Amino acid sequence: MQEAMINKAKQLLADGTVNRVIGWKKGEFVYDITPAIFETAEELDADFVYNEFTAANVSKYLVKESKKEGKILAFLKPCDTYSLNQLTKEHRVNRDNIYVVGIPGGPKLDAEKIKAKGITGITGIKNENYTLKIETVYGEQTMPFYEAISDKCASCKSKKHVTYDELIGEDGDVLESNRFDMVEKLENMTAQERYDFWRAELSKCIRCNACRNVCPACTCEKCVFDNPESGVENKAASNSFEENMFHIIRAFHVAGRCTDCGECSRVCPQNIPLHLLNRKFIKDINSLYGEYQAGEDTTTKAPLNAYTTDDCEASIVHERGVE
Amino acid sequence: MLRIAIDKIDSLFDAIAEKQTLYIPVDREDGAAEYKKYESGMKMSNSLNTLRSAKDFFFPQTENLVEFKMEGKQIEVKDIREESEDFVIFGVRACDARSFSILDKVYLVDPVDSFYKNRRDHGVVVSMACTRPAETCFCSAFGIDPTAPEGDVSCWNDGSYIYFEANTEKGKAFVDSISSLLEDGDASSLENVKAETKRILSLLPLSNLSTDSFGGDKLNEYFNSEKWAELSESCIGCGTCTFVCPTCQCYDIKDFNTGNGIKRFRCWDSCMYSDFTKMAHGNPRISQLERFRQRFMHKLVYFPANNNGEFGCVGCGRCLSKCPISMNIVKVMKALEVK
Amino acid sequence: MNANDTLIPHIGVVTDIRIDTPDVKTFRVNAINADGTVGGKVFEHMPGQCAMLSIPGVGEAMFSITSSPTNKEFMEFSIKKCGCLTNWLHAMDVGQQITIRGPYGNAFPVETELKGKDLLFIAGGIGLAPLRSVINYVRDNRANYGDVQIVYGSRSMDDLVDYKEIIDEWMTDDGIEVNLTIDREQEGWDGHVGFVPNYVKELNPSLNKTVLICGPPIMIKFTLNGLKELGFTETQVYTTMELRMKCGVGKCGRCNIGNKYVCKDGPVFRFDELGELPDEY
Amino acid sequence: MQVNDNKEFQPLIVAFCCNWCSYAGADLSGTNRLNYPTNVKIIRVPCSCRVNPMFILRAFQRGADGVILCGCHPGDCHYTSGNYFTRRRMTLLFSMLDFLGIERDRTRVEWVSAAEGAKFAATMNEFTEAVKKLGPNRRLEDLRCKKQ
Repeated sequence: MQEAMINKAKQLLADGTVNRVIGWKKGEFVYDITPAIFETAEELDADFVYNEFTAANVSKYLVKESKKEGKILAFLKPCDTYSLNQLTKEHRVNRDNIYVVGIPGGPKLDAEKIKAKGITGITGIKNENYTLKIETVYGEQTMPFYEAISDKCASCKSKKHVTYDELIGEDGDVLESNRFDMVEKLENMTAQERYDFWRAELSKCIRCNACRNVCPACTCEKCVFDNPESGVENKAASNSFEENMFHIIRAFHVAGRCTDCGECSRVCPQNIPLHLLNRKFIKDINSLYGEYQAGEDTTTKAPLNAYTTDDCEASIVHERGVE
Repeated sequence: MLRIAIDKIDSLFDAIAEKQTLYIPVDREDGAAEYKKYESGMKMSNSLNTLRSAKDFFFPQTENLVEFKMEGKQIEVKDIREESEDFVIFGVRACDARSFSILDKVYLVDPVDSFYKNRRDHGVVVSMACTRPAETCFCSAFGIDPTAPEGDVSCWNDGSYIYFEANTEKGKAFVDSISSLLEDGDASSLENVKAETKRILSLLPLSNLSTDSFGGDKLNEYFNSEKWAELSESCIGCGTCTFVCPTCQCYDIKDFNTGNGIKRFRCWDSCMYSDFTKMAHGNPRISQLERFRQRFMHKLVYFPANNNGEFGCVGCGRCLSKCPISMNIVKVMKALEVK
Repeated sequence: MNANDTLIPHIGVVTDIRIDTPDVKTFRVNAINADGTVGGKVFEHMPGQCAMLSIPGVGEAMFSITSSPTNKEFMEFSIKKCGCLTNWLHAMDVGQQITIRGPYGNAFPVETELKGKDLLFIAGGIGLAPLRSVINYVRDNRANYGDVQIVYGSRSMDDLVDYKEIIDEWMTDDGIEVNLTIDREQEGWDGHVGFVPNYVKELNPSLNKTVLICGPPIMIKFTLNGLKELGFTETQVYTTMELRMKCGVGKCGRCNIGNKYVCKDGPVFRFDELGELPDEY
Repeated sequence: MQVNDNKEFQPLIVAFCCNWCSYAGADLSGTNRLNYPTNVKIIRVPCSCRVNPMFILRAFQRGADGVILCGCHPGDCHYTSGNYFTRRRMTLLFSMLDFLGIERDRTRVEWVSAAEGAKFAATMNEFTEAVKKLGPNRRLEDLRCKKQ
């Protein structure tokens, strides 16, 4: 795959279709891969990488990159194409300046999950028939491939590319995913249990803003949390109210626009399952206002920008589910 | 050397916790370790390091500085500082133990930060030698020996016993206070443990990382490097690296109106944030390039320039595993390095 | 916990507010004494040093102390309205209490390098504020210094800070030459018209003078170039800087230029010192 | 907000009222001499749609035990469609608060027209009672804002 991508990139650079390529650059270890921009064939040969750890969604970089001179080639996984479509819909990117090559997606692996097994000193990871052979300075270790799959891929919603100029490999289908299972499980808990669950999770928050900054839907020129006049500035005391406040508002601001790419949970240094907040909104929107997948197209109105005269009343919240 | 059998460690923790607050690293459900206030029955984590650094104990994420009551044109200042209670942090790794001396160089130099000093005076740091360093470790590059950690008391674990050695007056007093639970024993087995750890250290992928080409005298050379643009291009400007870092010490001071007074508090701040240097008339660091550069220049050049060549990094590796886009100080050093 | 902490401020009382220009006011600040009376200064300082002023709940910011240390009665701050806190300060009345802490930073070397020298002050707009402290210090210790020349420019006649003091006191002093300029022609103004950097070149000051300069960054840049063309060296020229500050004591980590903290190692820099630092201000 | 000396808990209720309907409804209930609890503090807004979710959270932070939002009946919005957006927005917000384990009876949306003074008083009475039963807001409070 990596080979095919590098060749495609070289070809498009050579024939002048694009003048830059956004992809992933290899790091010090097998898993610490950085999104990067490549301008020459030499750079591509030296550093371009695509493997089980290239989980980062590069579509947000296109907000800035697509405003520059010339076309940029972006390799997008299916989930990333939803993000790009959503950005196109919101006029945040100049789609004409982007040449999208769709590539098959995951499942991607999460190095944290491997480390959580106590495996350390990792010098190499190989996938052999869905068993990970992990070379470490303490000797070789193995673990099942599926146990290391990142959360965002474990509940993959779609293998279909919703926008592309070209595909490498075959396009997939929208999947029957289990992504709302955990949301449902929480909904079926008592209010006290839910409160305890979220307090335990959100109290871990260190307010690093990684979830906001990585989010392809968070593209405001000036975020409300960066505005000292708003009274909700990001540098707040770490107390329970501010933690709740930040995460409710963050999720609310992307409600109806979140494509469920899972980046927020992936980057959280404290492993807070932030995607559950987003999925709760998605699930509510689906059940109350009809199925809606943000980023599926570039024309429909977002659910919070629309209404019907016979929408349910807010009291529905009081009438359903567990107290 | 004084030691205690590992299976009796709980009784030691209980004894310490009876007299003062004790913090030990414990495993969380998600596999990460964090410091928790010890309560009977807690098990100490075996993992190499805690997710958050130990700087929280002396430099917490937020703390109240002072309170004001406003009435008409009058302001009343209320000094709300209180004497900190005595506490013990157990199981600090060599990197974090060194980070305290780096923080000291900021907060204990004139004018002394009394909030920090208060906690520093009342905290006993019990460090624990490493036996299973990870691939992200590079403390050796900064002259830290993970088999001989600093701290008020150093500990070693040979698999069956934990050995204690006091390094400071405060440490001696601490060891004396628990001596009834300790026994004197042969420590020769530690030599093998240390030798094995050192062998592992030499195998680590970052074992050859060198700081030779960095230091206070390289200011303009690196500041004007062309590499910054490429290095910073994918930085998303979050504060993860700064907040997990044991030596990042910048803070912001803010006021909170509670409705019945003003609380002035300080909280961690990050040079990666766009408003870090923003003033009424503009911002001297206009793009992520300048902010990104500031962080690494501070650790590798500015800090050594002001502190006799000591670097502002301890090689704990937290930023290596936590950065959302996996950009980190090692990559920066390798890219900038003048071969 | 008896130790004093620099982050815990004192209370000052604003006892006089003078309107200097449409957007600059000068505030006189006195201390509250142990017996409850208002008078005297909150603390002593040297010319060029700064203080952190704050209105709790609004903000805290660094301001240079405009009054001279030789003034034993009160401190003064000339403040231009430009942000959240300064807007608040401009709206307040006499009698308002504010919090104040300091003094912070180094000072102009009035007792060492500047002693016995001929001095040239160059200021633009609100840049006169930190220099006024030095000018009045020099006037009060006249015997210690040589000739004094002041070049001061502003956008218009109305924007000249401390105009009354300049006319009534500085201009009437012996051995002080004051050159005023405004950017554009204006009715009622028969003085020089033009930008400060050009005016300095026209005046062609003698090269044995030590220069103290403060103003907008762009003015400083062009004036420095002009001075160099005239033959001045960087070691002869001092300036005072400002960046965003929170702590005032070199710990919060944001006001650095290279390895120097403006709040602690500055705000006064000689240009050869600044030249060694990266260009990030 | 300790109204009287007996120990019964007196909740603090914040009511965001649309200028064009419920605010006038509150007025009407006053001129009609209808009682509603003094616990209710009314904040007038130009349209129920003006209420940012943050306003509701801030109210809880500053000591509210219940927050109610009153607007024009669907279809009657002075600005044509404001309250339709409010309806979706608040449904999702309340659902999220519920998801986080914050008592769902602390929040409510009610449509009250300018002519419905009686409905306004009844709603406030009923809502205050409901919140009173829940006791003080603990799950979304900010300890710093507690009166000492």
